Amino acid sequence: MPPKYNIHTSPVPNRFQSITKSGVIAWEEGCLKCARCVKKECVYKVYEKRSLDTRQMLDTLDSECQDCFRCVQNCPNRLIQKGLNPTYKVLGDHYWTPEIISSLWFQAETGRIPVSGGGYGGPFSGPGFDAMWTDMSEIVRPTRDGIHGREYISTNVDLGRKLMFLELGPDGSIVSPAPPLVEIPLPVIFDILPWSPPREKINLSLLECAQSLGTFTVVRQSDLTPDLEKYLPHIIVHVDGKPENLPPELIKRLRMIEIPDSENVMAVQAMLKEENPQLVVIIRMPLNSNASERALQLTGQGAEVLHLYADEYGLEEVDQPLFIKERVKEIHLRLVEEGVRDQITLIASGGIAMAEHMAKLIICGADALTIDIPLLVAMECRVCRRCKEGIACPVEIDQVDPAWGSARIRNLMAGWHNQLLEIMGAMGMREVRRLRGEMGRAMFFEDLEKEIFATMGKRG
Amino acid sequence: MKTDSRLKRVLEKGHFAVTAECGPPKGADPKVIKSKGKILKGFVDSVNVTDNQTGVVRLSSLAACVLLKKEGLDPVLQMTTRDRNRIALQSDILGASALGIRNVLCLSGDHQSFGNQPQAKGVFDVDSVQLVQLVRQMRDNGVILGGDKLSEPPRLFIGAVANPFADPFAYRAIRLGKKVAAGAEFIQTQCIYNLTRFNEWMDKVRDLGLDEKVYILGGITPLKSARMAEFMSKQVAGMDVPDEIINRMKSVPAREQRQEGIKIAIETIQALKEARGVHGVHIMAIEWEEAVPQLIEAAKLFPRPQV
Amino acid sequence: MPSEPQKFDFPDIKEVPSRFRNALGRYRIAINKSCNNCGLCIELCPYGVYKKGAKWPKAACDHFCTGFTCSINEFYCVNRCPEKAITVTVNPAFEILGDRRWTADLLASTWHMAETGEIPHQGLNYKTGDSGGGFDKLRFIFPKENRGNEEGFEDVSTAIELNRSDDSRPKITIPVPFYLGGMSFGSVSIITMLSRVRAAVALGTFCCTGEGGYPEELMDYDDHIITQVATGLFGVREETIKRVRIVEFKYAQGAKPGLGGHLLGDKVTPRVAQMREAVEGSALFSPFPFHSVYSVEDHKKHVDWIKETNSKALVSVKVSTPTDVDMVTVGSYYAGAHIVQLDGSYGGTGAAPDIAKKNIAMPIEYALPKVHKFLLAEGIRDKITIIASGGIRTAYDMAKAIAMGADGVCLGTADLVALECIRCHHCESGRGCARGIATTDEELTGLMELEWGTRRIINMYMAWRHQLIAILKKLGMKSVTELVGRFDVLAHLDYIKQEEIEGELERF
Amino acid sequence: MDQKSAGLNITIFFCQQLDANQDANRRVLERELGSRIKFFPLPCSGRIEPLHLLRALETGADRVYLIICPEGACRYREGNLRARKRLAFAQGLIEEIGLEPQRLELIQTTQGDQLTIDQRAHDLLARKAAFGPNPAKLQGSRGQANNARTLEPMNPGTPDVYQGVHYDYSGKKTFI
Amino acid sequence: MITAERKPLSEIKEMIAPYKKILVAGCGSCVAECASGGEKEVGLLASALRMDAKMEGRKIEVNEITLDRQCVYEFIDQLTGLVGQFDVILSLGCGAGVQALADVFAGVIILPALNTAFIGQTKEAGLWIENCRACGDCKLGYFAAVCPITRCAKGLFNGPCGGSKDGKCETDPDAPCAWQLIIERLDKAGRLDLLQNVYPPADWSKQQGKGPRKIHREDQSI
Repeated sequence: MPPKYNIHTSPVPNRFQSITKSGVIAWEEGCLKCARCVKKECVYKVYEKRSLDTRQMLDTLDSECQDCFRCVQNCPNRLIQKGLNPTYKVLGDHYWTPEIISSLWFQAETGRIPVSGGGYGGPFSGPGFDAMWTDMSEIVRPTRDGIHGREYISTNVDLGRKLMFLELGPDGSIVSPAPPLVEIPLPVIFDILPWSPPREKINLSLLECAQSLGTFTVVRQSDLTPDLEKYLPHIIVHVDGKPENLPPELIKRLRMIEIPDSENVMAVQAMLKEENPQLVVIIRMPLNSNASERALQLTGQGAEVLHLYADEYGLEEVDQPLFIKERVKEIHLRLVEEGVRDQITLIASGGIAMAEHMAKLIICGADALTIDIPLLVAMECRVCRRCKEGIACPVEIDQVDPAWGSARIRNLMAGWHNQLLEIMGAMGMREVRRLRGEMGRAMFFEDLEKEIFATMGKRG
Repeated sequence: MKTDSRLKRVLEKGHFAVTAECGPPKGADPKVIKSKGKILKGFVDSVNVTDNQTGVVRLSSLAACVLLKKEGLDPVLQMTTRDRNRIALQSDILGASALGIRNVLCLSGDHQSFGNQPQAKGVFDVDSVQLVQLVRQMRDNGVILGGDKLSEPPRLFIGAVANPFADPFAYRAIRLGKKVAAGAEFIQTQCIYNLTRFNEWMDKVRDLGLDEKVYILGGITPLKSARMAEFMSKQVAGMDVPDEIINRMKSVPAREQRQEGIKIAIETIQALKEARGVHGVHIMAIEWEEAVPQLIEAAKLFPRPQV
Repeated sequence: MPSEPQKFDFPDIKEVPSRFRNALGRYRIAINKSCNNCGLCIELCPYGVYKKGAKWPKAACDHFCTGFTCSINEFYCVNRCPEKAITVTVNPAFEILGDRRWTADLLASTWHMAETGEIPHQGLNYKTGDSGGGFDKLRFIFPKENRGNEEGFEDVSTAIELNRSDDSRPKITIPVPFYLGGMSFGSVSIITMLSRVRAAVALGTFCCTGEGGYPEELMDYDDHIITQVATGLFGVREETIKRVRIVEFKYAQGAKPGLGGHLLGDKVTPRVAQMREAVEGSALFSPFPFHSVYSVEDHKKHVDWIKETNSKALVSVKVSTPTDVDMVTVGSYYAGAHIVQLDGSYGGTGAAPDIAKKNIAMPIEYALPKVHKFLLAEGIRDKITIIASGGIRTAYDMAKAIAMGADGVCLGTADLVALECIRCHHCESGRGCARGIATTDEELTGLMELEWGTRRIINMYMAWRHQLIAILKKLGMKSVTELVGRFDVLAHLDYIKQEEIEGELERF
Repeated sequence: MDQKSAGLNITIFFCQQLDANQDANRRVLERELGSRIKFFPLPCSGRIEPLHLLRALETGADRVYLIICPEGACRYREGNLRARKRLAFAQGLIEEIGLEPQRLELIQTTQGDQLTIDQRAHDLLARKAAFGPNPAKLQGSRGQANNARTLEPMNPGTPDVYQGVHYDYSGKKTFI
Repeated sequence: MITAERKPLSEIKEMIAPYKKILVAGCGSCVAECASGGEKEVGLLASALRMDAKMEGRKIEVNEITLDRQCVYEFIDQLTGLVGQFDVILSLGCGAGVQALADVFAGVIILPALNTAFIGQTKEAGLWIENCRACGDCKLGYFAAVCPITRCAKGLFNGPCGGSKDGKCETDPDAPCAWQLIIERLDKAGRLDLLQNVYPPADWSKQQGKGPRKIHREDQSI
């Protein structure tokens, strides 16, 4: 039995009121102050807890209300109305939707996975990750470890190059030394943030959390400061300057390092590995139409880990971009076809906003992935990108206490981990390593539509 | 038995009674009352002395009545329930009787908010109807409220007021009946300008047979000017000055308006004399007492009968 | 064809207004202070929006208001009010009510049907939601000649047969092509449960107990109850299996396919605990799957066990929709099931992880044709009853599901909406449903009355039946059984254009 | 001197129905003026309460504007009417403490003008600075966090779950 | 319910001038209904007082609390343990609330921030009208449930007086004449006969007894 991996959670309150979908539009004038006032009968005690946050001029009525409408429907003078909160509507953007952001807030605050009653209320399908369903097991293909075995479902992944076979010397000894592998307990790494307010405290939050989870945070070489030293075992240094400038003693103490793809990237890898043979080198390369070719090439040249990145919307930074899941699928299948898939580790990033994206991207062929914006959202970011424009962060993320920040991210990761277990549990799988590339255990919108609906309405 | 109240005697004898009003001064000088009494003496059967009218502090009605009595007039003591509770009211009634006052007019009084003491606490312990009843009980049964016996009952001719012009109109005659039932013996009405309405009211009064149970004195106030007519129409509570009267006042030049006012008053008095069930007039020449003799002569109500 | 049912006496409609003081509708009416209490509005409005109030008229039923479209009528109150005291505005609540699947329109129209038993007149879309796919993009193609009049409604049969096998077990015909799905005692209140059961009795159909035991209050209705044997076996006893005419195996549920059932500790009250033979206050998990079923053969043993225990009962198997849903169905048939219930992923009334509801298993709209075609190819389609569930919200969904290959449907959420569920999605939290439907909290349970609940559900389904018959008539069908598998009467808006079809596309 | 160059702190409450793109539009000014300008979008100006206005002044605004919809255009029928009355009420209150009531000002927009929120704010900033800094504000700077929960400042029953650096990770798992 | 209005700020300021630590205590019942002493009004007054002190360069601390009801000991308990931290409690309760606080916290200075007005009815949003004087001897039965003591400016039992015009009172052209209402309603009820009764003077002893009135019910006290 492998040891159980379990992320402990504990509620971490918001510093700011969160923005919710509906708002109370209460006309106080004319209140009859009924003895049995609907406000007093609120099941959620929303009105009793009422207060005003003057930084945001936000009433707690809005963030605490669960929309049961009893007060709206029972107020004899019809003084309480509820309406759409326009601020919610403009939260985030078309991809980082208000629903995603508020779900991430909820997970970061409570450490619980979003559970709701009353069935699914969302759209039938959608673009990107929404055009895909995962499979489940039932009667003809049951699982051996259902929900109760879920603690024993492994979410560990290995990062590094794997040998396809062992080379043995004439005497039977192994001549090809196994390349270094780094094992992380869940397939998530914290990436460089695409934008953020000043990040001294933010970086500390990420590192503190990565350390407690047993995973890594990618930190730019230029952001490395002496006070981060104690986190070195959980830092992936992203070499954004000259690799020669990296102090050798630093390289020796690192477990992983990331270098941008370039013509001489293999030479840089060699140089780094010479300094520290136990170092796992990640090559960060953009997703585009050449990516599968390049991935194949780098695999052939001995690359260990490829970090395939798309933009914050999961799109390639080219004119006619493909969505990350399609390109990763293509790369994975190409490497499978060439018979080299298992030699290399693929990390994917860009547009991963929900736990389900993690599972789906792994099904499409990634071994692990990195996340960025959700980390900020865990710290109450509203994805307004004001910081990017040089405006002060409305929720003061630059001021967070690293202990608070890391606890929030930890909660979020616990939520994601548990949701990954849900998906795998339903599929009857015990290893996230086995989930990788299992496209046969998924259903794709395009295929199903073609099979079912496109033929309808025809006679016979 | 010959009563001390001249007014009562006049009415009982079936004469058309004439009373006038006398407002006490805003000061302690008795001469003002005396001179007003002198003007009116011989022209009227009784003189009403107002009780801090419109809530303005004036020389007390009781004191003024005594002064007039001394001048040989028959005063009517007006008593409002606004300023005194039942203890004070009953005590003053006894005092008035002892001082030889023989007429009392019971009314609730203008609201204190109109006068120069708007912060005063309005007493209104009893209302006008209750006051009538209370005086009647004191006089006829010799008891005060609660039933305590008086050693000597007061002797008073008991009056009340009626306003045929206030709303709700339909109820006005009923209310008069109520005052009669409470014990009122004579009634003085609000100033009459709208004869039509007054007659309507009188019809109802007659229907109820009240004209045979109580003496009704129509209120007359000669207008001094068109401005006064307008003011009374708009600003004075319970007053009904029809437009035609105002227009008539306006139609004459300013210096002739007083005369026109007198004319209107005379015409009204003539009309009242004709009306069945009207037993006299009550002339309220506000701060214009000198007009009263002229008016009474012109209305052919002079000389007053000897009773 | 089902055996000719004896003429079933459907219940009457009796108006059952909202439990709450102010029903929610699309429009709100305000009467301002200038109202002179003339009462004209009360006289004018044919929809009964206005009622006499203590002092002034009240727009007590403004959920019946047809809004601005009414302005063409001479009885339009806003124009006619002599004091111009009436204003009509869009209810701001309407923009936040509901979700993509159960839109505000659908909620309001379901409430309307539950209140009046009639099709809503307010211009609400009572046929489809806004999910952007599946049922919401499917439309009936009606032949051009109009058969939509009200004549001969009673000649159209809506009955279906539940036992289509050749075994010796009883035939069970239900006069409507649906029964009510399992909602356990614990997940919903006893009042909710009884309201559903009693409505099922009135409609001559069935209601499933769900996986929370068989409360004794239900005993009077044994003949209309399907009892559920689920993975947790909560409350399952031999005598409960013997009492009923249909026993249902629940392998999975569409809202959380591949996951077990789950009742949070808060909802495990003493009564619930006793019923489930569990400990008060502790969360209850049903495992997934049956720990004794790892193959079709194991499955058959299960079915045999039930058949042994109750020699007259039909066996239903409730499954979700994995990629190989067709194989699962065939497997169930060979294991001896009479009914296979395919539970798609949009239903579910209890708590489920969002990730499961959204992502796991395929929508019912895909699963039905897949299964239907496969069974046809296997030559066993007419030996088994296929019941679709999981996201059937309207009479139109029901008809579409049947046209896509189901014999009938199984319903749950719609009942709760009839009971004024507002779909706040908080059934699972705290004391449970704030509106007293999905709760075991005594105080909250007290928010609803049994007779009220029963009537609301009956009213809604009577309105559904009416709509179903209208659809069948327009299609020229005499029985709902003719509709099964008729893909040709359906079109998907994304793939078929109006000009490409013979007939007319259903509007909305 | 105009209000902008006078360095005044401006707070603007506004009805969000006026500018669908308010969040983007107002950024020009937020970038330029930092914490000197604060925007509080309201779902309806009827959501404003006198307390909001007072607290805005108390926490550092020199001038507070409330921008409301044109007459008769309120999405919620009478929100803007109520907003007007509430502002007047707050004005009365600050006048009583000797603060210029004009520091709170109602701006009613006119039917048909298509101004964005930043354009409106620009106009307000360009107005002559009739007042100096607000003598009643409690903090000098308003960039600072102010956690005051004004309606219920004393709630001894709420434990501070987040205390300093140490978390209690031993709490029982709260999965679903 | 009992209505009240906030005192002018100048009067409140003068009262609290000597004190530094002030607790503004609202009441969630009657005075909340008439929007003079509820949670919101507490917030507004506290905010205004803080700003005022700041403007005058005084350092004061103003805290806020709103009790469910100030006139009941069980609710006043919400203050127990808090009062000691303050120099003064500024009560936004009615007169009963202020006195109840003072009764419990003897030795603490309790100041009234409201002027208690009357017992009345919420006529419409923002309009409260007095309709009961608590005379202790209710005669509404004779007067078609319109209280002449409260609603007639002169308290006439045998009205209306001569000042009633167009259904309005002579003292206030906006105020309905109570007697007009009485007559109309008696008419509707077919009880105009009641108008002919001469009602005796009221028994004021039930209102102005000896000192504060009290009701003592044996059956209600254990």
